Amino acid sequence: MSAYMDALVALPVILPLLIGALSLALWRSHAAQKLLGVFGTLALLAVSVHLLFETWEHDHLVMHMGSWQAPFGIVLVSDMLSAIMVVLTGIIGLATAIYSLSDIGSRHERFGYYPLFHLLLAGVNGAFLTGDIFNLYVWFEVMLVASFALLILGGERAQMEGAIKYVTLNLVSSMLFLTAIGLLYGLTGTLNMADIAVRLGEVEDTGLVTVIAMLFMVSFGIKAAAFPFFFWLPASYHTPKVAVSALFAGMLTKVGVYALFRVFTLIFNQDVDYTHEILLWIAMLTMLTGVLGAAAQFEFRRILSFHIISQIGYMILGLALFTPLAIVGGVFYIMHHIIVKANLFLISGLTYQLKGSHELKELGGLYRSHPMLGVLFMVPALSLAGLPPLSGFFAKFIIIRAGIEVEAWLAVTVALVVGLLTLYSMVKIWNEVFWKAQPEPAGRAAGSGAPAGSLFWMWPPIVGLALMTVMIGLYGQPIFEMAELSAEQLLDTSRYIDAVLGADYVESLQEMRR
Amino acid sequence: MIALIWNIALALIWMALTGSFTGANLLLGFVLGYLVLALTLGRKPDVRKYLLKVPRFFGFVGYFFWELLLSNLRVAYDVLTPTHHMSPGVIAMPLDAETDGEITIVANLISLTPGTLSLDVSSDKKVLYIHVMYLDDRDAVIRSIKVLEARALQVLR
Amino acid sequence: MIEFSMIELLTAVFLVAGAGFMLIAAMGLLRMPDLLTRMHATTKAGVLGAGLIMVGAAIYIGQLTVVVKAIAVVAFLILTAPVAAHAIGRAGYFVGVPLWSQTHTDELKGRYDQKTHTLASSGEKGSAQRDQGARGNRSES
Amino acid sequence: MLYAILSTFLLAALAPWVHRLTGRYSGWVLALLPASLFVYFLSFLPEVAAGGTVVLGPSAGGWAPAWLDAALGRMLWMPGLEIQLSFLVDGLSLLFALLISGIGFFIVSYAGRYLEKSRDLGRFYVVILAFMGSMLGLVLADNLIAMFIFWELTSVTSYLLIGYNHEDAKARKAALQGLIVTVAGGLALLAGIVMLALASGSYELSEILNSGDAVREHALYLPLLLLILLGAFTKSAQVPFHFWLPNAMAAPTPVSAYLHSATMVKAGVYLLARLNPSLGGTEVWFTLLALFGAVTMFVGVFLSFRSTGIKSVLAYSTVMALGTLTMLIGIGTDTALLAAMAFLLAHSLYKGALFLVAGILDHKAGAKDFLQTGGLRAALPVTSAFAILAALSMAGVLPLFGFVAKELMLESVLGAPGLVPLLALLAIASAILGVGVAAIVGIRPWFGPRVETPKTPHEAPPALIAGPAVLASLGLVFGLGTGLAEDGILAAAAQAVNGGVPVDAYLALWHGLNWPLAISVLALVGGLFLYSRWDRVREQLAWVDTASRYGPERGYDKMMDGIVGVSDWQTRVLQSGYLRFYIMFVIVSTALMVGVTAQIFGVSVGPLAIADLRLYEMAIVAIMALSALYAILTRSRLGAVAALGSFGFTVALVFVLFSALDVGITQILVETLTVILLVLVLFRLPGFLGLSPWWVKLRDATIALAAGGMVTLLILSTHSAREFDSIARELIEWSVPEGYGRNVVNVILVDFRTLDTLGEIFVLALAAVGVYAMIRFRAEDRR
Amino acid sequence: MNMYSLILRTAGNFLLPLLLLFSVFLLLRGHDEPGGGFIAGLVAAGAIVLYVFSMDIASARRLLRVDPRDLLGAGMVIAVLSGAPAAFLGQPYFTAQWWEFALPGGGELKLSTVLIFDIGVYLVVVGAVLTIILNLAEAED
Amino acid sequence: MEVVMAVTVGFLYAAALYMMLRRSIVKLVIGLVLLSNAANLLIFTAAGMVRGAPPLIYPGELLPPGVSADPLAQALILTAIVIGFGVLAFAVVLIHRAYEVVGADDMDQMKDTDT
Amino acid sequence: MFDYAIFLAYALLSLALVLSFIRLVLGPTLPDRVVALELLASLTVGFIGVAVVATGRSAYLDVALVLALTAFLAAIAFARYLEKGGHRVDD
Ligand code: NA
Ligand code: NA
Repeated sequence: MSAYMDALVALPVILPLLIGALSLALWRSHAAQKLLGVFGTLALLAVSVHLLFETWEHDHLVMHMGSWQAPFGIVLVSDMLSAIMVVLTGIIGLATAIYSLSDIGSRHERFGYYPLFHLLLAGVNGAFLTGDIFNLYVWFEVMLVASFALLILGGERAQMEGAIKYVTLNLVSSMLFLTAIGLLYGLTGTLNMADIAVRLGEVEDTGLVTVIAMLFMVSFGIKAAAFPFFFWLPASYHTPKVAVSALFAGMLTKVGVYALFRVFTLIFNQDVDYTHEILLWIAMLTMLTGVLGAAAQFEFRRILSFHIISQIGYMILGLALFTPLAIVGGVFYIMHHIIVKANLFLISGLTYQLKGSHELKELGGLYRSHPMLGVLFMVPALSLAGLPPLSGFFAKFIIIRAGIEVEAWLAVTVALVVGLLTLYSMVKIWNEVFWKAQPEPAGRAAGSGAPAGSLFWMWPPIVGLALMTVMIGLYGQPIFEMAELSAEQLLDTSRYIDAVLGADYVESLQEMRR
Repeated sequence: MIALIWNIALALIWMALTGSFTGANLLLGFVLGYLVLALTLGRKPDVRKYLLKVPRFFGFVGYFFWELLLSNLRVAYDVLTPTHHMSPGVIAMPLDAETDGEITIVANLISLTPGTLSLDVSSDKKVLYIHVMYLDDRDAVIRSIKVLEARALQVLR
Repeated sequence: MIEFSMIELLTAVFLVAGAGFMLIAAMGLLRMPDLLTRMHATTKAGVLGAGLIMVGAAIYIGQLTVVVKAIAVVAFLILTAPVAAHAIGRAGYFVGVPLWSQTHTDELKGRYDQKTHTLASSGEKGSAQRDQGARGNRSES
Repeated sequence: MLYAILSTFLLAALAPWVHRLTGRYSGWVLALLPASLFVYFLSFLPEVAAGGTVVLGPSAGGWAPAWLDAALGRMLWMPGLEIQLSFLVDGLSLLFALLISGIGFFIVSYAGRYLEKSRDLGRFYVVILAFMGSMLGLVLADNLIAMFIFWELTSVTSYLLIGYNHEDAKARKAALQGLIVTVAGGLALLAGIVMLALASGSYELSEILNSGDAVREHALYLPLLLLILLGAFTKSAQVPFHFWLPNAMAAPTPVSAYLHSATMVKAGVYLLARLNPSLGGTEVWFTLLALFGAVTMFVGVFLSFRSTGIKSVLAYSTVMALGTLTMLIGIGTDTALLAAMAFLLAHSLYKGALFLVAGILDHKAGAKDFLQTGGLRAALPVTSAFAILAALSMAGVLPLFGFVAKELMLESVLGAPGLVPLLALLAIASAILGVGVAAIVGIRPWFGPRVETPKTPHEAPPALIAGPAVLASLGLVFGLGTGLAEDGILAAAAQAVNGGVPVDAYLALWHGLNWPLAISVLALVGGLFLYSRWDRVREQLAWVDTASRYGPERGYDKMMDGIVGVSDWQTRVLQSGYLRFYIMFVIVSTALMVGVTAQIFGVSVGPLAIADLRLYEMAIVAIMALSALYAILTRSRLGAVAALGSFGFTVALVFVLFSALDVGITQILVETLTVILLVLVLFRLPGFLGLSPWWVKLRDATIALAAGGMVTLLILSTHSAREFDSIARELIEWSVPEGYGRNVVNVILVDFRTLDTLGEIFVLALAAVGVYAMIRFRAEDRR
Repeated sequence: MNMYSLILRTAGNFLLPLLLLFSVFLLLRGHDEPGGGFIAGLVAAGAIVLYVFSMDIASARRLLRVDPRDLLGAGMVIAVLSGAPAAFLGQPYFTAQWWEFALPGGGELKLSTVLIFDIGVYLVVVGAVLTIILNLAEAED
Repeated sequence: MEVVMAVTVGFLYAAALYMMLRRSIVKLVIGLVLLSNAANLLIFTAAGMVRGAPPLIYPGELLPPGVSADPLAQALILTAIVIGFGVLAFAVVLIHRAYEVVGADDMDQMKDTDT
Repeated sequence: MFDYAIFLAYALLSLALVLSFIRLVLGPTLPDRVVALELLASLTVGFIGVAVVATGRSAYLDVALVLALTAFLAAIAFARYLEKGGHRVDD
């Protein structure tokens, strides 16, 4: 691979790391941090998009960090799924960076908002790109600790309470992950995921492998906020700054989903009937408990938070059904959901700034006063509910179609019912926040005290993300093709393995057996 | 102090001259440097003081470890026998040491030697409070501690 | 017995002696009646024991770098152990850890002022009684 | 065709600006689009009337530049999923398209006047035009998924229309109800059509309609049929899903007129008719459609007759019409299909007219209830004339088109392939009540003693009257010239419903003296009789109110409450707020998943090597474990910290004794720092509390030990199952020659696996920033 | 805020340079013997922590001259950039670059991006631990 | 040795998890410390334990003498220890702050945020 | 035979370890526990010294070096805690 390609694969990780480091080094200058925030994420997006196109063209791009041949060093691997995820990070990163210009006050800036922000992106991208299981753990931790810190910026009681649960449960997840890595390393003597896949392919007694797979499932299930491990999410996601919520809602749980997709296609494909049946149940229960959790909520961001969970269920369902089309659906769903959910959170922040509350009871009258915002809300809200012709419909449609094709009736039923209940929640928000007249007395009289002009930078990201949602709805074919190629790559693991290890190594591995 | 630096410099020069940068060679260089200093500048008062200090230092180290051993044997006896023979107490000992460094070193040495443990120094740096395990004869104890202090100060001053 | 070389014999003596002193330190720690007497045991025997073992190691390996390292370990222990002992002993004394009932002299008693953190050099100046200060601390919880 | 559909959406997007530019004429200006679309659709008429079918691919534009056609064809929508914008123009779709655009013209122009003073008019145009586009897309689409997309779009746009008066809680509730019911059905429909595509092998209607036999014989036929019917029945308000429709009267009148005459609610009927060639002709199809249709017909007209609200009466009579249509399609004979098409047309015309009249009554007289009206003929001469004309058609009075349709309907019922007595009974009863309802509409407001209306009545302006006038008149025109409608479109439509085979039936004003005519006469007499005792009948039917409290609407409400209730309960149970329950959930789930899997796959531990045990190591390990034990058992906080210190030293010792020097050093340093940290923090933290009773502790200990045992099992079985050399071998070999370092661990950290180390220092840095922020925020808040 | 102990203060002043020197020693030889950026950084941080305990926080901050957060930022930037030379030479990121300089007297000095990276690690560890401990200690007062 | 360690590590997991199931936040912290150590020891054990053979190469040599312990596992553990420390530092301060804000060492008083 | 000496040293140290731990558990006061912890650190140094002899590898001394120089920090921290008034009955 050319040096240029090498750099391209590494940049989505290195760039935010460097910008984060610089932001910290320049912590006295808020202006510099803001500039770095916007232009850094812009550059990140540009690099990511470029990487996506190159990956599209070349199938797999592998970068051997430090020039150490795989599996001995750490590799970064860009396949379609990784590249897609990285681009999404860029999109959400840029959107929230711009949004932050209006949302994040100087207090947060002083206490490290921007460094944390960039390093979170770096962690997320590192997790997406790494081809090494332990390195994945490291990026998970980078991402998590960054999110811990972002979560408590503000120091309010709710934040502290939420953060304790978030931190503790995520640490449990990390420890499970570490445990699983330790066992896997003990079993295979390697850390490179492709190498692990090859070696596990040689193992005759797959039972132990499947048991270890359970640990991964739980660990990533916690990160992904799947049933019955999602508790940390509703406990915390409604507490930080909205820009932070949006970033979390968009990217964080998706890293868990990504990891599930990665290991349960590449590594743990020994007893698919068993593992993916469990995933299927997890998916269904996740969808149901998430959506039901939302039904009783009357706080904007809490509703959205519970819906993250139910939507995660759809993505896992795509993986669990394990047909090419289902995986396409899962990947499509991820793409759609990240954009939509982040946007909904951004909108909740804007309504908060306008009306000074997140409580549906205290909100109202926005359709009268800000009809444009109404339209902007409708797009992601209906998309989330899966109504055509928005992105969510196609995502749901693919999964449902895949489910029907394999006659997974129960799963299809759940998917459909959950779609309806999602609509119910979204319409509830619409009814209360937009249609209902502003109740008396108004929330906190005139917003949160921010002058109206300062809200300017909140609009472009919301508009941009809404346009993307519509665009995917109207012109989803490229997205579909990307998802299709990812599914192809995920299911044909030999492509990944050969790209990372080279065919020679795979053959020579026979000699390494004890 | 200048003399010590000179000695070290001489050791380093020795290493450079011989071209061998090992610990052993450094030690050799130091010993040779000491001898050279003794032969050449031995009559200058500050150098002389330094030259005297080195053997005193090693003498003190020997004395100190001997005391350490003794103190341990006594404690061991007390520990290993079923009954306690101690008669502990806290005493205030007037200090001859003056600077912070001297006081600290003396106090720490006292802690490491027979049956005594420095607790604290008075704020005016005049008195050291010591916990003594075998305080049968306060004056005898203080006298023996004073010996230690004096030997230490000899090396230090 | 015969296969003992001189080096090995010396090493063995130092190791066993060192370990023995450390055991004595531990026994002292367990058996001595109060904090300060326990500290007598650990501070001295601990340093001596570890020191002897280091000497044994230095003799056994016999290289200069190892000797230097072993000396450094002992030196570091000698530097740090009494400081730690002082800090703990002083703190323990001032917060009112009880002394052994047979402690017959206490010339420090009553000379520490909890408020100004000054320690008098003679008996007249101390304002707060040690026991009062201790009780003041305890009553916080 | 593509551009025709797109143009409505485009205009919808531009409508607020057009409205602002054209002011009070905006209705007329915007109505030009439906008018031109109507004309455009008419251009298909010759070919379609001749029995032709036009299928247009996604890129078949015509007048636009080819690149635009191609681009739009690619974009809309997703060839990879066989979703595309292809269109099917035949009698059925064209009939609907003409009705939608034709009535749409009147609705838009009417609304421009009717809502003149509303400041939301601009937004209203947006939605109504988008709705029109969706309806057109729905009836014209050839691609199933495209059709579904438009189907759902009508649900959403109608939601916005119903909730037009959104500050009124009732309107919001009705809108939500309509949306939930129709979308619920829509989701069933989605599953149904995917299965249909699976059964037929295609997503294109033009192909599916030709593979009816394959579908009917497919194993999935029954489930897919039920799902599709669920979609159609909810949309077309069949019993028991009829309740949402009258509530939807919360919408402004032009919306009601549009939704109930030709569009929204008829979408279900369209779907049934559309799929008849593919799904129809089976026993179950007939039974379900005929039964549900007939019952709906009767329930609708019954409820209509006992209502007094103007729009309510009309709405329930719409339910009747929808039932009738469903029943006819279910009967499926040639006559029935033709009857269905004729009735569809007739109903659209008179119902559109009547709703618009209702709007005039509201707008010009302030009347919302028939009881508020009476003797208005003089005040509203023109309106009343056309209202009466439309009511006559509704009653099925000669020579109006309603009569033609009703005759054919009755004939179909009598010729049904089964259930004739039941269907006939319901049909006759409905016919009688139907006349009664028509009488309420056609007589009550206009004749009799003058009743004071809330507002002084005024005759309506042309913009409001044009619609009723044209629509009601067309009822007369088509009645007199049945051939006009039949040859023009109805025969072609029926043929399309019949799977492309021309129907063996015809329309006529006069079929001779036969049973249907007799029934019609009976109905007229009976209906007028009932009307004459309307008030008393209503009184006697008061029990219906009580009964309907236990009807399907209550079911809907209960279900929604139930969902919220379950949600509440679930949140209390799962998301309880107790962190330790969360942790317990995770531990127990993990232990179960691991344990059960290990059991199923028979994971076992190989031979254990216990020969190399050494006493001092045992002692160290024992102290390690005991330190941990003491840390958890002690009531002393700092005792626990000290125990952690001793734990840390013994762990370090294990590392060192087993050759991990760097790790040992790091462990010692980190342990020391951890102790320092804890000591610093514990300064302000409270003591341990004995908060749990013994049985909780026992339970937790059991769980913890089970999980720990699982870990032990895993380590042991992994240890005995190891089959490969570690890649560490190469790392050691390369350390000096390639990595220029003799401490292999360090070479790994800073060279082989730099990225790990990089991430790790960033973790440390992030933690530091986080701690800094937490403490500083606190410090600032205190100030 | 110190412990008002002369002994501890004096010992702390003496041990500080010793610990710092030791940490540099651990850093520089870490590639060949136990040590390296982390361990060295932790020892250096320990040195400052000792200084905090024996003197006070303000003195520790004065001693540091820079805010620990600057160390953090600088260390991160150095660590990330240490991989950059490789990228400019057309090699994958973090490919180690070694430069050897002959020293007068036959010795040679090995400089490398690996060492630079380790220095970055060192700075980050020092900066992070100190940021945490100093702020926590300040908050406690 | 691995057998003994396996049992011990299992016990440590149990101890850690037991602590994390308590109501006291201070105990939660202790549980976290134990858990992170237990996971490190698990890696150490799973990778295989070798006495007296540190992966250090004598000057002038190319390989360590004889069979050496697994340096990779050690590097992983080292990384995990440092990460664990960072995370723990954060968690400890978080709990400290939460205690200040909530005013009780009882996790049961921190449940209002969820619903 | 030499091995027995090493074994004996290990055994004595192990016993010392156990005894120190008992004091750590018994307390009764925090300073008592801290003193026990200090001795544990010294014992660790002793173990390492014996390990140097047992394995013949001097690199172990590096661990002892670090330990000797830094382990006392914990004791200082405890002492500071006590002096600053954090001490309570339940310590
Ligand atoms: Na999320
Ligand atoms: Na590392």
